Amino acid sequence: MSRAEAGGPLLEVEGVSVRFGALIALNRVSLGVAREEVVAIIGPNGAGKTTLLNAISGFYHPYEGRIAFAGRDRTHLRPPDVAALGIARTFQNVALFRGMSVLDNIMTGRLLKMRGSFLLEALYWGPARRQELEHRAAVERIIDFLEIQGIRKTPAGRLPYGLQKRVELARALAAEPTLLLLDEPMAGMNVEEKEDMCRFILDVNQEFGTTIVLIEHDMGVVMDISDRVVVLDYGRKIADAPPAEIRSDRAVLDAYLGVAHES
Amino acid sequence: MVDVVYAVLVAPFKDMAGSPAFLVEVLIGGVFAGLMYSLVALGFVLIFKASGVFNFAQGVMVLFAALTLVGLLERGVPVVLALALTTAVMVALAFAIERFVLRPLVNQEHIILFMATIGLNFFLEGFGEMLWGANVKKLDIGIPDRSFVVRGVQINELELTAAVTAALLVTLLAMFFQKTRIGRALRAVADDHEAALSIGIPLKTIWVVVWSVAGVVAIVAGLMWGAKSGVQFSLSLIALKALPVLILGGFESVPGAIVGGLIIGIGEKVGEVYWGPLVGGAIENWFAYVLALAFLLARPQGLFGEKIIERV
Amino acid sequence: MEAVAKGTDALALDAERDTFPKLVRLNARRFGSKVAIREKDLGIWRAYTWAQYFEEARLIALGLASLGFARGDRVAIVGDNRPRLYWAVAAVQALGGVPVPIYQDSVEKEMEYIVDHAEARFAVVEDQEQVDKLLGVRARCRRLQHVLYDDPRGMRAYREPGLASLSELRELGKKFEVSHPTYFDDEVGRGTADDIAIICYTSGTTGTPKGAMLSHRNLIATARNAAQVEGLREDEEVLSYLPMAWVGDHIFSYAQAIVVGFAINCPESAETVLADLKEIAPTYFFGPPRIWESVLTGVMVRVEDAARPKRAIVHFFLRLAQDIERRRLGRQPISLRQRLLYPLGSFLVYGPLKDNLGLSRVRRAYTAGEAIGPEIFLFFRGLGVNVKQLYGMTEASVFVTIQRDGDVRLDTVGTPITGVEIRISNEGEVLFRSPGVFQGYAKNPEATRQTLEGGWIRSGDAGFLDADGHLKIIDRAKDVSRLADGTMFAPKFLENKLKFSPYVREAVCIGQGRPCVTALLNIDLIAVGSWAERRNIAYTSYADLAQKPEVYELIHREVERVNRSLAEDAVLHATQVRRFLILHKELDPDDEEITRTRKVRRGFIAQKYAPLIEALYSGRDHVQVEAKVTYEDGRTGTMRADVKIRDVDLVAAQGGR
Amino acid sequence: MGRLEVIYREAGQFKATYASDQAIFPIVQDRVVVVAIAVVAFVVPPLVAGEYWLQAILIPFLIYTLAAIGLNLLTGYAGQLSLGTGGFMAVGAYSAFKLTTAFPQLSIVVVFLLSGLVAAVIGLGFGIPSLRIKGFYLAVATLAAQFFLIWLFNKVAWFTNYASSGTITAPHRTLLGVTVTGPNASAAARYVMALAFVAVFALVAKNLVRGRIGRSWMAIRDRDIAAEIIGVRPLRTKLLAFGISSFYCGVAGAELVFLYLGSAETLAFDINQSFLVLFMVIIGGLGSILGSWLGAAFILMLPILLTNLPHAVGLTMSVALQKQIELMVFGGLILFFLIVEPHGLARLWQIGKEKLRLWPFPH
Repeated sequence: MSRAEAGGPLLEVEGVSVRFGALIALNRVSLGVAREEVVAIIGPNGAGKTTLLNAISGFYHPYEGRIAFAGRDRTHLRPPDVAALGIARTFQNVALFRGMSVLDNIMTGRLLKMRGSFLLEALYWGPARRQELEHRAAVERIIDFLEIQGIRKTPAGRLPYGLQKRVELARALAAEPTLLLLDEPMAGMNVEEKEDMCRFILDVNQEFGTTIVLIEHDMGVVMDISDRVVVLDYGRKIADAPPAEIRSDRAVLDAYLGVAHES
Repeated sequence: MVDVVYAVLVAPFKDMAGSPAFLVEVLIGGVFAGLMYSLVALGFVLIFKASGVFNFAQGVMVLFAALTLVGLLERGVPVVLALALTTAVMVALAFAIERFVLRPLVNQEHIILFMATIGLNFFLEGFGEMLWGANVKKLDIGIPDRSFVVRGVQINELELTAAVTAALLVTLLAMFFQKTRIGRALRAVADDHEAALSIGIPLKTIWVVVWSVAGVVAIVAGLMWGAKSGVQFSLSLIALKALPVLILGGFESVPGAIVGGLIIGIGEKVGEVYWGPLVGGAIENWFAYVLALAFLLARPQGLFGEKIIERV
Repeated sequence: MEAVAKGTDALALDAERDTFPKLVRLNARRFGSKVAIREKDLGIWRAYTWAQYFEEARLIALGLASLGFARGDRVAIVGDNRPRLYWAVAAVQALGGVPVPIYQDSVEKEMEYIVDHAEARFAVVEDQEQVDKLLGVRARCRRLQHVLYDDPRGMRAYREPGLASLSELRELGKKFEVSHPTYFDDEVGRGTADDIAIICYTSGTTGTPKGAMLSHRNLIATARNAAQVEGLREDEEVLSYLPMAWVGDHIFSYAQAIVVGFAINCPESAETVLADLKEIAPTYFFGPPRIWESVLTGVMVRVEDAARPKRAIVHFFLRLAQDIERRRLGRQPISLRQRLLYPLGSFLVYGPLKDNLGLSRVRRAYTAGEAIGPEIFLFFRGLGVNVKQLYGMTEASVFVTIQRDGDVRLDTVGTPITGVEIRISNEGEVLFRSPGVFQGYAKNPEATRQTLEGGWIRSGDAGFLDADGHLKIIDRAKDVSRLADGTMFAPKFLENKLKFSPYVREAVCIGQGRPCVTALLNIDLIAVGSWAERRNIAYTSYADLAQKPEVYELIHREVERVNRSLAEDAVLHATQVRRFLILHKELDPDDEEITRTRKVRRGFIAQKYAPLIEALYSGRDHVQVEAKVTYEDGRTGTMRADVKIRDVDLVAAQGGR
Repeated sequence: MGRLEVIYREAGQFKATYASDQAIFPIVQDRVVVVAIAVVAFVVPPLVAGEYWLQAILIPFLIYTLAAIGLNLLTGYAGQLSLGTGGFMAVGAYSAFKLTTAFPQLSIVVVFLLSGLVAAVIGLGFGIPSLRIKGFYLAVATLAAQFFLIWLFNKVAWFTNYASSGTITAPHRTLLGVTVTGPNASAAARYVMALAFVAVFALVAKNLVRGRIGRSWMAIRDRDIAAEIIGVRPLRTKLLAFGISSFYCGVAGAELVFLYLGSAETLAFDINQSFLVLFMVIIGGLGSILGSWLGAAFILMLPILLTNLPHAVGLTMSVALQKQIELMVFGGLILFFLIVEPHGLARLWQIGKEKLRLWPFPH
C-alpha cells in the first residue's frame, strides 16, 4: 500500500512466464505501468499479448514470476479477486451477456459495488430497492458517457459488433476500475467507430484517471492514444518505449511492423 | 461407532478373502454387466461425438430395436431375416431423425437438442408399443440361459455370449473409426465441422451414418438385455444406467465408454454384494452415479478426456 | 374561445408582463409547482417546475452579473435543447442582454461569423464540442470573453481563462446575490417591452446570415395572439427537438411556453428523438415538412417489411383515410361505406400507428417553412392528427397565417391570425404587417430597408388571397420564372412533388430560360437501400446505389407519376420533367449545397454542377464527373463517377381541370 | 363509450423515476391486467369452479408452476441443467410430513417453508459438483440426487413414520380456522392456499431475477468467464441458485402431497416427475417466470386434452392405445415446439405482445 502511495508503479509484472504444456506463451516478461498511464501492447498474432492480459486478470497463473498491483503481490489471485482489486477488462471476442439487456449488462458490471441482503432483495424492498436504483443512476451516467442512450433496453446479442464493443467497455467501466485492460477494443470497427472508441478511451483516462493497458493492432490508434508502447514477440518483450521511439526501433520494425505492412 | 467402521471398512474385505471363488464370480458378473453398459454408452458416445447431441432416446432406441426384433420373430420371421429387417428399420429411423429432428434444429443450443431427444424418447416409446404391444415378451435367440462351472466359478452361458458379442462389436467399432474413411470423418466432425466437410462428406450423411450405427448398437444391446430379462418398457431405463459410464468415461471417448462401463459394472456388483446389505440393498440405482461423481470431482475431464485449457 | 381584440390593441402589454423574465417570474408565482420543463437525462424524465425555472434563470443571471455583464450585451447560445440553455436565454434577457442562439451543428467558421457580427461577449454552450469551437472562435473574435458550458465532460484539463461551467456560474450568482440582494429584481424591472429579446440569424439561401432582431413585444404579442386563436392551454406538452437557433423553436418552446405556461420536453439526444416523442406524446407539435416526410418514410419502410396480409390491410386503410381526408378538405361527400370503414381503420391502423409515432395525444400540430407534399399532409390528417399549415417568417415572429380547425385546406396556408394584415403587391408578392414585425436586421440597415417598407414586410413569396381570405403561396417570388418559351416555371413546386416520393430525398429542378424542365435528384438512402435489400441488389455506397439501373427504373417511375399529376394542373402542365439524373453524392450542408434547414441553394448548385446540367440539355445519356472529396484524415482526393441520364415521357395535358 | 382501447397504447407513458422504469410491469395496461387476473384468480374459481376443475386442473397447475419457477431459476436463469427436481420435491414432501407429525401445533405455512429450507440445504449439497463439472455432466450428476434421494426415502422407514404401506399421508391441519390439508379439506381451500404460495413466490422469484442475484445468475449462464472477471464468484452464485431452486421445489413437493394428492409414496417423485417439470420449463421458456406458468399449464392440459379429445369426437379406444397415442403426441409436440420456437411459450407470448405493441409495424 505505502509503496503505491509513494508513487511506485500501479501494476508490476516481473519476469512472468506462462506455459501451456510444452508451449511457452510468455517468457519472463516484465512490465511496469504507472498510475493514469495508457500503455499499448502490440505484437504479431501469437506473441502472447492476450496471455499477458489473462495472467494479469487471473485466468492463467504464471509458472514463474510475480505480478503486483498497487504494491502488493497478486500473482495467484482468481479472477473475481482480481476484479475486487479494481481491475476490469474487455475481451478480444466480445464477451457480453447476450441474453441480457444493455442496461443489465452494465448493471452486472457494478456487482462488486453492490451489497447483498438476500431477504430484502427477494422482497425488492427498502435498502435493496434503493441500492438497485442508486446503481441504475450510476449506470446511466456511464450510458451517457459512452453515448449509448438509444440502446439501453436492447438485448446485447442483437447489437451490431461496434456497439457491442462499446457496451463491453461500459460494463468494464461500471466497476469503476483503477486499471482497465482492453483486448483489441477496436478490432473489426470502421473508421468512424474507431475514432469514437479512441475518444472514449482517452476520455476515460482523463476523466476518471483510469490507468489503461490495451492490445491493439491499428498502429495509427496505438501511436495516437498511448503514452508507452510495449512490443511482444514470441512471448518475449522486445521493446518498451514511447510511441515516437517505437516507430524507429529496428527490432520492432523487423518483428512486427514489417509483418503488418505486408498484410 | 466401532461396529459401523468395522462393518464398512473391514467386514466386506474379510468376506472377499474368505471366498475368493465367489469374489471372482462377482467380478465376472461385474465385467459382463460392465460390457453391457459399455454397449449402451457407446451409442451415446457415437452420437455425441459426431453431432454434439446428448441422445436421451438411446435407451428407447434399444427398446424399440428389441421390440421390433421380437415382433418380427413372433410373426415367424427367421432370425437372420428379422435381424436384417430390424437393422433396416433402425437405419430408416436414423434417416427420419436426421430429416425431422436434427436438420430443423441445426445450430440450436445443446440443451434444446437434448430436450428434443427426450421428446423423441416419448414418441418412440409410444410408437414402439403401439406397433408391437406393451406386454413383456420373451426374446429367445437360441442361447440357453444356463451356467457351467470353471474351477468353482459359475459362468452363465448367456452372459458370456453377450459379453463376447459386446467385446466383438466394440472392437469392430474401434476398427471402423480407425481404418475407414467415413470413420475418420466421424472423428473429425467431432472436433471441427469444417474439417469434416473438407473431407468431402456432407454433414447430413455423417449424421445419418452415426445414428444408424447407434441404431445397430442398440439392436445388439436390445438383443442381449432382452434375452436376459425379457423385452419390456424397463429396457429403456438401461439408458439411465449408462449415464454414469458417460460421466466416468467422458461423452466423447470410445475407450472411455468401454473402461468406464467395466469400472461401473464391477464397482456396482461388488458394492451391491459386499456393502449393499449394510444399507438395505437395492443400491444399484444410484451407486454408479455416486461412484462416477466422486471420480469426477477428482478429475473433471473424465477418464480419457484431455485437460481443457480455457481460452479467453 | 374568448374574443380577441383586433389591430393595435393586441400591442398593448401590461407593464408587469411585458418581458419574458417578468412573465417567468409571474409563472413561478402563478403555478410555481407545475412542471415547466422536462429533460430526459440519464434515462428518465427529470422535471423542473416554473419556480425552479425562475430560480435557475435568476442564479445564472446573477452569475453573469458577477462576471460584469452589462445591459445590451449579446450572448451566443449554442447547443441541443437543454433546460439550462433555455434558462440562460431568460437570464440574459433578465439583465437586459440579448441572446443570440446559433445552430449547434455550425462549423467554426459559420459560428465565428455570427459571434463576430453579433458582437457577443458571452457564450453559453452545451458541451465540450461547442466549447472547442467557441474557444477557436474566441482566438479571433477578441470581444468574446466568457464561455460557459452545461456539461463539463472531457474538460477536466481545460485551463482557459474565462471558461466556466454553469454550475460554477450558479455558485457565483449565489455569492453575488449576498452583496447585491435586489440586483436581479431591479434589472428585470428595468426591462421594457421594446427591448430586443433575441436575435435570430436566418441561414439565408443566399449570402451571409442576417440577424433578425425581435423585441419582447413582438414575441409576446404574437405568441399570445396565436395561442388565443388556437386555444392553447396550460396543460399542453411540447417536444423541443428543433434547433434552438431556429425561431420556430424559440416561439414554441420558449415564448409560447412562457406566455401560456405549458411544459416543454427536451429529448435525450438527437438519436432518441423518435423514441422520446413516443414517450412524451406531445399535445402540441411542430415540424417542418422534412420531419413529417421522414416520419412518413419511416412508416412506409417499416410497413414494407410486414407480412403481405398486414401490409395489404395497412395500405388499404391508409388509402381509405387519405381519400376520406381529401374529400373532407375538398368539401366533397363521404360515402356511407367510408364512414363505416373508418372506425375499423381507426382501431386497426390509425390508432396504433399514431400511438407508435407518439402522435396520439396531439391536439394541434403545424407544418411550415416550406410547402408540404399533399400526400404527406393527407396521410397525417387521415390518421386523425390535426396537422395544419402555417405560414410564418422569422421576421414576423413566426405567425402570419394559420389554418383554423375545421377550415383546413390542401393548397392554402390559412387565414391571418389576430393582428396580422396581408396585402399582395402588384408583382404578386405577399406583404404583411403585424405586432410581430421585427425591429430590423442587426447592423444591416440595407437589408432591413429591402425587407421592411413602411411597416410592411416583403415576404419574398409569390402568392394570393383566395375568395375566402385564405393565403395561397405559389413559390419564392424570385424563383418563379419562365422557360425559354415563356411558360411559367415554379421549381420548388415541382421539387416538392418529386420529394413526396419516399425514394427521393432531394430534388433540384432546372428550367429557367431553358427549353424544358430537367431534374437533379438525390435518392433516399434508407428507403431505397431497404428497397434494394428486399430485391437482393447489393451496393457498397450511396454513389454505387444511386447509379444502379434498377434504381434508375424505380426513380423513373416516380418521375412519371409526378408528370402525370402535373398534366392535370391548369398552369403547370407544360413544366413536366423531361430528363433527370441521380446525383453521385448527397447534397450536404457541409458542402454548402443546401442550408442547414435543407433549403436548396440554387445558385451554388447551378455553378457547381454546371457540367451535369449541360449534359442534361445535351442529349447525352451519361456524363463523367469528377468531384473533390475530403477524407476523414483531412487529405483530399478526386472521386470519379459516371452519372447516367434518363429521358422521361411527357404526359398529355388533361384539359378537364 | 370511447374507442376500443384494448390494445397497447403506450404513447405518453413516460418514466420520471428509475423505480417506475424498473417496475415489473412498466406498461400501465399490463399492470391493470395482471392485477385484475390476480383478483379474479383468488375470488372466482373457489366460488364457481367445480371439484373436478379445482382438483384435477387448477391445484396441480399452481403446484407445478411453483416447481417450474424453481427449476427455471436454476436452469433458465443460472444455466445449470438439473434432472433432480423430483428428488428435491420429495425432500420437501417428506420433510413436511415429518415436521407436521412431530410438531402438530406448528402452522402449516411454517411447515411448508421449513420443508423448503430443508430441500434448499440438500440442494446446496448436490450443487457442489457444479463448480467442477458443467453442462450434461452436471445434468447427469443431478440424476444421482434423484436416484439417491428416492432410494433413501424408500429404504429408511423413519421418513414415513414406519408406515407399513410406505406412504405418507397429509394430516388434518387448519389455517385461520379453515381446514386446508387432510381428507376433509375442501378443494377450494387447498386451491386458495396453493395460489397464495405461488403468487408470493412468483413475485419473489421475479424480484430475485431482476436484481443483483438474477444478474449474477444470467452472467454465469451467458458467459462464465466474463462473469468471473467482473467479480461473480461461480461457486457461490451457482450454489445459491441450487439452494433457492431446491427451496421452490421443496415447497412444491410438500404442496403436492398436502394440497393435491393427500397421500403419496416415493413413486410420486420419480424421474418422470423431474422430466415433467423440465418440460414445463423448456416449453414455457427458459429464463422466464411467465414461461413457468405457461409451461405448467401447457404440459398439464395436454394429457387432459388428449384424453378427452377422442371422447369429444366420439372415438373409443383402449386405455393402452390411448396411453401410447398420448406418449406419441406428447413427444411429437415437444419436438414440434422445439423446432418451431425453441425458446418456448414465453417467447411466443413476448413476440405476440411485441407485435401488438408495434402493430401495424412488424418490428
